[in-house]
Order: sequence, then structure tokens, then C-alpha cells
Amino acid sequence: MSKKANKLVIVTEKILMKKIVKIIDEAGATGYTAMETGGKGSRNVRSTGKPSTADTDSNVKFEILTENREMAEAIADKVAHTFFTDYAGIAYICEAEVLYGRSFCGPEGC
Amino acid sequence: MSKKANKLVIVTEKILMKKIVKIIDEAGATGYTAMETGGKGSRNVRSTGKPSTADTDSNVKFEILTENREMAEAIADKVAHTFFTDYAGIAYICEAEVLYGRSFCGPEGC
Amino acid sequence: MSKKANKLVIVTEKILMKKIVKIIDEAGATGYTAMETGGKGSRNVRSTGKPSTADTDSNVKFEILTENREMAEAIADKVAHTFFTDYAGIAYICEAEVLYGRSFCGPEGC
Amino acid sequence: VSVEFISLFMKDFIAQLQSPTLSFLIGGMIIAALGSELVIPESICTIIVFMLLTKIGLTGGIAIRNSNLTEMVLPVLFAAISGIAIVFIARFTLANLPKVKVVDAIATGGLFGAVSGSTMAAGLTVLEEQKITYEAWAGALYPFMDIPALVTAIVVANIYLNKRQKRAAALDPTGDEGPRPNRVQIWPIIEESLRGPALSAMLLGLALGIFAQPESVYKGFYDPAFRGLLSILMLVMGMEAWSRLGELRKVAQWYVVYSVIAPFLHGLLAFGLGMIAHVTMNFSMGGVVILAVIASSSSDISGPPTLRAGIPSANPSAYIGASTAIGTPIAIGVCIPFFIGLAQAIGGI
Amino acid sequence: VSVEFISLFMKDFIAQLQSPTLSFLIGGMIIAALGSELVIPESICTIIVFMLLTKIGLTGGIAIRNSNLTEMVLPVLFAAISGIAIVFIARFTLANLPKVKVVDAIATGGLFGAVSGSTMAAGLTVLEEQKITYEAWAGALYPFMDIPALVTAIVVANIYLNKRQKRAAALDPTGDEGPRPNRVQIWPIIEESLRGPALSAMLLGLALGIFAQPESVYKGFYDPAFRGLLSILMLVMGMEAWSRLGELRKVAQWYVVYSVIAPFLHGLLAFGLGMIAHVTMNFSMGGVVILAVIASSSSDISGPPTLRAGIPSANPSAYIGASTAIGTPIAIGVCIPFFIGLAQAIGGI
Amino acid sequence: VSVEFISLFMKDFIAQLQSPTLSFLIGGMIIAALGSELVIPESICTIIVFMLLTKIGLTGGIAIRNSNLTEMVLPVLFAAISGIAIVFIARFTLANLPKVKVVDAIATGGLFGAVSGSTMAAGLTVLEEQKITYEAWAGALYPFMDIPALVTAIVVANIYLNKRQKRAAALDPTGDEGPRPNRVQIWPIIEESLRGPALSAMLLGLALGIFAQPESVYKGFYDPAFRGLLSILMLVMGMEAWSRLGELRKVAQWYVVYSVIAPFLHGLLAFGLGMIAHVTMNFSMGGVVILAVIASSSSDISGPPTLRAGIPSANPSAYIGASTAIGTPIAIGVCIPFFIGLAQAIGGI
Ligand SMILES: Nc1ncnc2c1ncn2[C@@H]1O[C@H](COP(=O)(O)O)[C@@H](O)[C@H]1O
Ligand SMILES: Nc1ncnc2c1ncn2[C@@H]1O[C@H](COP(=O)(O)O)[C@@H](O)[C@H]1O
Ligand SMILES: Nc1ncnc2c1ncn2[C@@H]1O[C@H](COP(=O)(O)O)[C@@H](O)[C@H]1O
Ligand code: NA
Ligand code: NA
Ligand code: NA
Repeated sequence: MSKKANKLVIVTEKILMKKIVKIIDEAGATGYTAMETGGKGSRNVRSTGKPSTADTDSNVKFEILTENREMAEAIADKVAHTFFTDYAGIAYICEAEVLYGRSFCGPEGC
Repeated sequence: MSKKANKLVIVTEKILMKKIVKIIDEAGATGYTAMETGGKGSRNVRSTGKPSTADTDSNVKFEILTENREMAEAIADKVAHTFFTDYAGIAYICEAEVLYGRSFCGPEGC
Repeated sequence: MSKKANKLVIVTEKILMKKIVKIIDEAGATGYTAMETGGKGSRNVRSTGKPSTADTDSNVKFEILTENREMAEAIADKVAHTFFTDYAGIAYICEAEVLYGRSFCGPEGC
Repeated sequence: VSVEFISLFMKDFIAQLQSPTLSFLIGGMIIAALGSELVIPESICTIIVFMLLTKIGLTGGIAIRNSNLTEMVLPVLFAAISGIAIVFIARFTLANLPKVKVVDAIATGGLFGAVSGSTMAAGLTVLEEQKITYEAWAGALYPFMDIPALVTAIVVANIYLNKRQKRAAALDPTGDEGPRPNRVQIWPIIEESLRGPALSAMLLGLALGIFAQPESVYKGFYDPAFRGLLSILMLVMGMEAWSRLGELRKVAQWYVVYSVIAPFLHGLLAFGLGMIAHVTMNFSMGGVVILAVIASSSSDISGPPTLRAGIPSANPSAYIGASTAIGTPIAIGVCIPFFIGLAQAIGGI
Repeated sequence: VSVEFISLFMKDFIAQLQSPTLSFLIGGMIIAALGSELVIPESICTIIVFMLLTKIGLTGGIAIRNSNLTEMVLPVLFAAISGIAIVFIARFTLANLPKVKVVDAIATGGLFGAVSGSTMAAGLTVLEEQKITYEAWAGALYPFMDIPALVTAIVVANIYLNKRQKRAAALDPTGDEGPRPNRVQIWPIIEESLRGPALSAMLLGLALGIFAQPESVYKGFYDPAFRGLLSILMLVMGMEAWSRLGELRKVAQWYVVYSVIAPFLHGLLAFGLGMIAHVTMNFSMGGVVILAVIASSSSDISGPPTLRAGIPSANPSAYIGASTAIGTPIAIGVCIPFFIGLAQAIGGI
Repeated sequence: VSVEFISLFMKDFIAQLQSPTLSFLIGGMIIAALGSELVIPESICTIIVFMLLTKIGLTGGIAIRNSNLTEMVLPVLFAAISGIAIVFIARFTLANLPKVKVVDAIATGGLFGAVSGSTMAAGLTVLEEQKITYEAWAGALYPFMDIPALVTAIVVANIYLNKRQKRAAALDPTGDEGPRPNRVQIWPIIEESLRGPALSAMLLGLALGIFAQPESVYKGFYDPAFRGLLSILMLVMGMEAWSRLGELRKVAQWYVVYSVIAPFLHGLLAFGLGMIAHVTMNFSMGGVVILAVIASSSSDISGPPTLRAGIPSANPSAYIGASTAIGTPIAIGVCIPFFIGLAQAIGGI
């Protein structure tokens, strides 16, 4: 069995990590997956003076699976309005189908 | 030309890496992509005592492109039933369209 | 508001990184996200003699959001024809819906 | 006497907390508590652990070359006994406490029975700072306590789980057998622990010390760097300890009690056994302290993954939280000074 | 005199560029310019910065133990004054230049007012290479210039932004209030800077130096490794400087002018203040040089993220580019020799 | 004589396998074979390689400062000749063997012609352990063998590919030209190799040694750390060698034969040329050994990516597998002792 879901993807600057986790939690999402990424966009800013060796670790990418689209959009709105005027960032949604995920379908499975 | 495919995504604990690769290979998938991720879910366990500096490398994420949905589900079932009662993990499917991939469409392309 | 988009995913060998960035830029994409990945496919080559400790950092994965499918396919074609005969690599497309992204919808939002 | 003992002991205790090793541990806890964003990269911790254990191995190997092995027999035996005993102590104390799951308790016992290379390194260093001599091969006792503890824990846990399963199947009206009990192979567990990064570094050093001529790199590199690297590692363990305290809140309060008392209990057990070797085989008092210290330590690197794989149903937050957040700082910060003080007071060294 | 000064100065200057510290910096810029693919892993840079600042802290701490603190008062005061003054200098010069956004200018002032641990380390090393003595606690001046500068910059910037916002609201016909001004809390900023990796390493070392007995690891590890590690870090900063030059092209030309002149200006200001302490409290000439060097330096590790969070609307490419690409190499490669030369010529040391 | 030679040689050989350098290599292979999970982080390997090659460069640079360069001419020339010859050897032997693709063979020749910094470091260290003197600038021979080999391989391979393409086009009835042959630019290849991390570290050290005063950091940091760091790197190379053996199974058996014989062959060739320089220009016997060792070595860091980019159609599993899994351990573990033994037996040192 499986359960339709929205996968919200947010790519933004690494120093926002903690603040975005907070927003996700407050929105009531059941969880998230985060990974280091790099990339280029309209503003290609490096937000620390630390020597950045690789070009693959200046950003962070969040993937948040939500049951209803409203929550996904709510998170995206909050993040975008709070940060995307001053910080690099992008947010998009894909469709997904969750097969297993305790956080998502409870321990008894989807 | 292109070829419809299912993209199975599995996020779970890093120490399961080798075992899951084995399951994927046995299921006959033509390949997989793996990357380090972090995240939070219903059980937010750290499965080693190693000082974990970043919050982005406690998990591993697999992406497996399969031609038919059956194989994807077979892999997800096997992984979930073997591990997800005791280990943190989630599995979901997205639709994808492979344009090029020797492992997927053979050397002559899709 | 949101804007339909194609998400082109390219997974290939790390040493091609710079060359592929060049192709993406020339194709006129508004940006890309890159991350280190590992994986296995038909050719599982390690293209350096460097001791590779982890199995999760031999490849690089690009995600490119494009407004029209033509551009996505153009990039995939260029990359595949230039490199995929001699280098490991795969390219596939997913559907996505961009909610926010200055590079994508301009500063005023989607 | 007892007055003298206390005074000796306290004087000593304070002094030792100021030793680089322990002060960096405490420093780490404090800056973590103050919310410092200082981070020691994981790759650095990995290489430090490698160098510390290789050095300990080399010391042992070079020493073993010219020392009769018979005098190792008793200490080795006692190391193994302690490791096994510690698991059963947890099984019959912690496991019976309210709100404590039996498998979690057994796993915790396994982790506390196993050995922390860094705690051992700290012990050896403080001993040297105190100019207390010990058998150079003492570090080689590590695996003989570590592996028996882990193996015992995994075996005991699985026997318990199988029993419970059978009982469930018996009660089950449908009377079907249920999943057949999974038998535990011991050898794979031993192999896995031997292959862990900490132990293999130690054994590699041991082998090189015995069969090769590593003196030049030993004197010029591994030995001089030892204390400095250890100070960094201690800092990390202090920070880790603090950051893991939160995890403990998720589990039963009893884990806190256990992880405060256990290191002393385990250390005293081993200390006692060590004294037997001291009297009968004149095993040095320094060696006795080391035996006590590795007993009071709990594994940080190789133990957790081994247990996670061997007892998947046990909750890692319970046993890792208990050992990292409380067990280890107690073992390093309190037990090391305590057992040295004890040895000095008793053995009059 | 002036002739002798020039000659003394130039002779000295060339000699110092050949010092390991500075030559590695220059080497780094050159190989980066030649497109070398040499990369020093980030984890290595992190641990080097940690060790350098811990060592500086330890030195200070051990020194403070037996030295009367009254002689620190004036230098500390002057450090703070310099840090604050530098921000206002930027506010009233750089900020008024064409094509320069005011907030960007203020942030740049904050970064140049703050301190670079690596530049300070370089300064201390070159001083030692030149056998010039200085107060061992001089490194401890770092936070007293760093934090005031960052706090001032963030406060000034937010006051400016709020003013502008109010004005906009006033002009706004609809007369609605617009978003209410966000008041700046000062304490959180101070906390954040104290928690940054560089400062907490330094303060940790300081505390350990004062309260513990770290001499053994200090002598055996942190001190001997200092210069070597610094040479690697200098290489990295040289490479970084070159690779960041590109970023500057994106911003107004005036940043280039500013980041060439500012280090001298700031250094001279602090040098002057230092001379007062030299005359009144006989603060050593070496100490005066250090005060000047940290003033001419601009923060590389902790400053940028603090400013990014405190003044989000400021463009990091502007202030980071200016400091990393030009400010820092000038401070290390030119100002250090310059102020040492100055001290030697004036103080006749 | 020959008896004496053999005995001398064997005695020596065993002794050298016990040297830290070689014993860590062997240790690495063994623990990898035993399935150890020990991992040395990549960032650590990177910095070790950097420090080793910077040190070698510094040594060379400081030496070159006061040594007439004319005596370098002949060795440099011979280094280049060896590098080029090795490629052609592969082209006319390996390439003609059954189941071996010509481009793969040429690439393999290029990799074996190129130089491994770590093998060279091992050679220099064992020489010192054996108290055999050599020209301090000997390390500077590295690029003069490395680059010619890589360039030759890429050029030869592309000429071959273009030829084959033209032939195909000629036979092609439609008679269309097919993709026009891609001409090889030599300069970009040279540039790329010079920019590789290993070579640029070495050249940086060289330059600093010549133009700056790095003695203090050299004596206090790079030199003392050298052997210890090398021992870690040797361990890694041993583990790598074992883990790559599998890759070789995927390719023709002949690669195994080649990578066992080639290091000796190449070494002997260079040794012979070196002897000429020894006799005519009294190039030291130690120098001759180094020339032989770098010839028998095969590039591990910069070579592979250069070849991968220059000959994309060649299969990296073939040439990397051959060099890492067999070529390198043979070069370090067998050829170094062999050529030292040879030099001692011949040169009577
Ligand atoms: N068209 C795109 N496709 C994929 N990722 C993008 C795209 N545009 C921007 N990004 C990502 O979003 C981040 C911020 O974009 P920006 O705010 O435009 O600088 C970039 O660093 C990229 O990682
Ligand atoms: N709603 C979610 N969205 C994205 N990732 C999730 C979500 N829930 C769980 N995960 C990922 O799955 C892992 C295991 O989840 P769990 O088993 O619920 O602890 C977490 O560490 C996350 O990386
Ligand atoms: N079926 C698949 N699913 C996901 N990723 C794949 C798949 N096949 C190949 N890949 C990725 O594409 C890379 C190159 O594939 P290949 O060219 O077939 O060796 C592999 O290293 C994987 O990371
Ligand atoms: Na123990
Ligand atoms: Na400053
Ligand atoms: Na060679």
C-alpha cells in the first residue's frame, strides 16, 4: 500500500540550516531530510569567509514530505518570505508516493 | 528518445549501507545512486557513538531507477520488512523519465 | 503562485564537474544544484587513483530546473554525446513546480 | 590511616583534574554547555584515534618482544572475566529496574563492559604524568576485555529474545510456530569487533611493534604527538558528553543512576582482580590501575555499531546516551583519579 | 633620520617577506594565480585555526597567571576604542562614496574592525622571528577589539535601516506604519561572537592556561607545531585571496581603494593609541605592534557569519570580497612588516 | 662475488622490509586482506601528500641555492628519457598482447612512466635509514620524468586513435570523412600536470626553498613530521592496493604480468642511465637509486586524472588497477630494497 505525498525541496544557504529546521518543525511536518549541496543561481553568494574548498558544500538542501499540499506551501511561504529577499534560495514541489515511513504512515505502515 | 521509469528513494541509517546495496543488487536493479544525508523523523537515532560533527551525514539516501514499478516495490518491501522496525528509514517513489543511461537503456541509448 | 518546471538530473563522474557546469551555463539555464554522490551502474569506474575512503563521493549529481523541456533535453543531449561513451553517467527528467526562486521567477516571485 | 588516605586522595584528585588530559575534557563540557560553535572535524577525530591506538599498540608490541608472556596470563584472564561479569551485572540489576527494557539494559551492559581506547589512553597518560610505572604491554589487555563483553551481551540478548518469542508462540492460540528463533554465531561478532577501526589500529601497532623495527617513527612521531592529540580528543569527548545529555532524557531515569555508579563498580571489581595478580604474580600497581580504568570505561568507537547490528531491537539512544553522556566523563574525569589515588594510598606508591 | 628610517625599513621589509609566514602567503597567491589545483581540505584548515588560537590562548593564560592585570587595562581599552572607531570611519567615508550601499559599507567596516586570528598569529610569529619581545597576554586583546567592532556595525546598520524605513513610512501617502522597526539586542550578538569557533578556542586556551596545568602539552605539542601549521594556513589564505578577487569585480571599485588604505589607517590609529600606553604604562613596543596588526586585520572566520546574520541585507560579496581578497593579504604581507619596521625605527629596537 | 652479492642483497632485503616505511605498507595490505574497517580519512591523505611533497621541494630548493646546476643536467636528461622510453616500451610490448586494448596499454605505460610522490618519499626515507647519501636536489627530478611520460602517452594514444579513425573513414564506402581527427595540444597537458596537487606542492616547496628563508619551519615542522606522516600514507597505499586487486580481475591477465615485471625493467633502465651519470659526472649512487625508484614507480595522484582527461577512451580500471594494486606495492616493497641492494653490492657503499 502507499500514500500520495508532496515532496517540498528547499535549497538555500547553509547558515540558515537551524532556522529552517525550526520553521519545518513548527509547521508540523513529520520529518525532513537534509544534505549539503553546492550550486549556482541568480545570486551566487558565499556567506562565510571560510576557505571553501569544494564547490559542493556551500548550500543545504531540504526535502520535506508532507501529506497535504497546504503544509508544503505554508513552509515554502514562511521560508521564502523570511529569507529569500536577503539569502540565496529556491523552493519547489514534486509529487511522491510514500511506501514506508513510520513518521509518515505510523508504525503499522502505509 | 526517453523511457519512463520509477525512482525509488530510500533514506535510512548509514550503517545499513552495505546491506541495502546487497538487496538492491539481488533485486536485479541496473544501478543506484547513494549519498550522505541527515535528517529527522519519528525516531531520531544516532547509531554510532562517534562524535558526529555535522547534522548532514548521519543517514544515507539511495535513489534507484527501475523500469517497472514491481521491482521498485519489491526492493522497498524487502528493505522495510528487514530493517524499518528497528532502524530509522523511509521509502518513497517518484516518476522519472530516463533520457540517457547505459545501465538503463543499454549503450545504444534510450 | 507557482510555475511548472522540468527537473533534469545528471549523475556522472566527478572529474567532469567543471565541464558540465560549462555546458549548463552555455545552455542558458538559470542555475543548478550540485552534490557529491556515489553509486553503481553498468560501468563502475573510479576515475582517480586517489584513495577513495567513502563509497558516497565518487560521482557528482546535478539538478537543473528548466522552464521548458527543450532546454533540459538540449543539456542532456550535449552532456550525453560528449561524455557518456567514455564516462559513467545517467540523465533523467522529473516534473517539478517551482514556488519561489529568484533565478527562476525573478525577484518578484513566481 | 583512613584520614591520611582521604587527604592523600583528595589532594591528588584536585591535582589530576588540572592535568592537561582531564582539564581538556572538563573544558569541552563547559564550552559545549555555553553553546560554543567550536567543531573538531570528524576526520581529525578519526586520525587522532588511529594514532593513539597505533601508538599504544606499538608500545605494547615493542615491549612484548622482550618480556615473558607468562606474566600476561593472569591479567588477560581477569580482563576477560571483568568484561563478561559486567554484562551480567547489568542483566541482573539495570534490566530489572522499572521502565527499563531488558534488551536495552543488556546492550548497555555490553557497552560498559567493552573498552574505550581514548579512556585507556587518558589513563596511561595520567599514570605517566604521575610517574607511576606499569607493564608496557598493559594496553594490549584492551581486546581481552572488549570482545568478551560485546559477545556476551549479544549472545545473552538474543537468547532472551528467543525465549520470549517461544513463550509468545506457546501462548498463541493458533499455535503456529511464529518466526523460528535466530541462532547467534559468536565468531562473526568476534571478527567484527577485531575489524573495527579502533581495535585494528591497536593490533596493527602491536604486530608492527613485534615483527618490524618501528622505533624511529615511534620515537619521532607517534610517541611525541600522543599527549597533544589526546588533549584534542578529550575536548571532543567533553563536548560530545554534554550534547548527548539530551538524548538521555528520552529514556528511563535509571540509566543516569546506572551510568554514575557502574564505572566505579566495574572498576573496583577489576581493581580487586588486579590486586590478586599484583600479589601472586607481582603485576605492577600501575597495571592494576589500567585494568580498573578499562573496566570502568565504556566503548565509544567500535562498540556501538557492533551492538546496533547484534541487538537491533535495543534502543541506541539508551546505551549510547548512557555511556557517552555520563559513563565516559565519569570514567575519565573521576575514576582515573580515583583508582590512581586508591593505588597510591594502598600500594603506597 | 628619515633616510636611516627608510633604509632600515626597506631592508627589513624585504627580509620579512622571506620569512616562512609571509613567503607562504605570497606563494599561495602565486600558485592560485597560476591555476594550481592544490587544495588544503577544509577540515585541516579548521583544526589548524583551532590549534593556533588555542595556543595563543594558552600562552596568554599561562602568562596572566603571574602578571598584574592593571597593565592590561589601557591596551584593552584602546583595543575596544579602535574596534568601534573603525566602524564609524567606514560609515563616514566608504558609505558616502558613489555606488556604495550604506549597509554594505557599515558591514565592511565591521569586518575590518573585527580581528583575524590568523593575521594575529602571523604577526606574533614574525615578531618572534625578529626577536622582538611583547607581553605574553597580548593575544588576549583579540576579543576586546573583535566584539565591539561587530556589535557597533550591527547596531549602526540596524539603526540606519530603521530610520530609512520610518522615513519611507512617513512619505507613504497611505500613511500606514509599515513593518515596525526591529530593535537590535546587543547581548545576543556578543554571545554569538563569543561562541564562534575562533574565539571559543582562544578563550578555552586562556581558561586552561589560567586554571589548569597545560604546560606539558603546551611545550610538547601546541607550541612546536605553531609555526608549521601557520605556514599551511598562510598558504590557504593566499590562495583564497586570489580566488576571491573575482567577487570584488561584482561590486563598486571603491571597495578596492578602501581595502588597500584601511588596514594602514586602522593600524596607525591603533599604533598611535598603543604608543600612549607605551609611554604612560610602558606597554612594550612589541605589544604596540600587535595592537596595530590586529587593528589592520579583518575577521575571516567568525566575523562573516555574524554580520550575515546581523545585517542580512548587506551583500556578503562586498565585505567578504574586500577583506579576504585585499584587506587580509595587505594586513599580513604589508602591514605586519610595516609596523614592525616602524616600531624598530621609532622605538629603536 | 655473485654469492657475496646475493647474500648481501638478501640480508639487506629482509632488513629493509622491517623498516617503518615498508612494514606499514605490508601492514596495510594485511589488515585490508583481513577485512579491517580501518579508514584513514581522505582529507588526511591529502594533507599528508601535500606535506611530503612540500618537504621534498623545500629540501631541493634549499640545496639548489648553493649547488651548481650543471651537475643536474645529465640526471634531468636521463629522467626525461626514461619517462618517454617507458611509454614506448608499453606501446610495443603490452599493447601487442592478446585481449589488451592498445589505448589501455598506452595509458598504462603513461602511468608507469609517470612518478609517484609517495614512492619517491619512501625511497628517500629508506635511503636515509640506510645512511646512503644522495644529492639533496634529487627529489627535483620528479617532474622531469613525470611530465614527459604523461605527454608522450597522451600524444601517442591520440595519434593512434586518429590513424585508426582515418583508416575506418577510408574503408567506409559512403566515403564521408567521419569526425575530423582531433589534434593534441601538448602545452595544455604540461600545464595540467604542473597544476596537479602533488606537483604544485613540490614546485611550491622548491620555489620557497630557493627564494625564501623557510629553514625554521623546515627544521621545526616539515622535516620532523616527514617519516611519521609517510608511515600513515604507506598504510593507506597498502590498503588501497589490496582493495583494488578486484578491479584487475575485470581486465586482461596480462596487466598482472606487466605490472610485476615493468617496475624492475623501468628501474633497471634508469639505473643504467644513472650509472652513466655516476661515472661521467660522479652523480652519487644514492642519486642513481632515486632515479631508478622514480622510474619504477607509477603515478597515483596526478597521473590518473590527467590520463583520464587526455585519453578518455582508455579504461581506467585497467591502468589504475594495474598501477595501484600491483605496480606501486612492487615498486615500494620490492624495487626500493632491490635497487639499494644493487647499489650497495655494485657501488660497494
Ligand atoms: N535553475 C535552477 N536549477 C537548480 N537549482 C537552482 C536553480 N536556480 C537556483 N538553484 C539553486 O538555488 C540556490 C539559490 O539560488 P539563487 O537564490 O537564485 O542564487 C542556488 O545556489 C542553486 O543551488
Ligand atoms: N516527512 C519526511 N520528509 C522527509 N524525510 C523524512 C520524513 N520523515 C522521515 N524522513 C527521513 O527518514 C529518516 C528516518 O525516519 P524515521 O524512521 O521516521 O526516524 C529521517 O532521518 C529522515 O531523513
Ligand atoms: N538504475 C539506476 N538508478 C540510479 N542511479 C543509477 C542507475 N544506473 C546508474 N546510475 C548512476 O549513474 C552512474 C553511472 O552509471 P553507468 O554509466 O551505468 O556506470 C552510476 O554510478 C550511478 O550513480
Ligand atoms: Na569497560
Ligand atoms: Na581589525
Ligand atoms: Na615511473
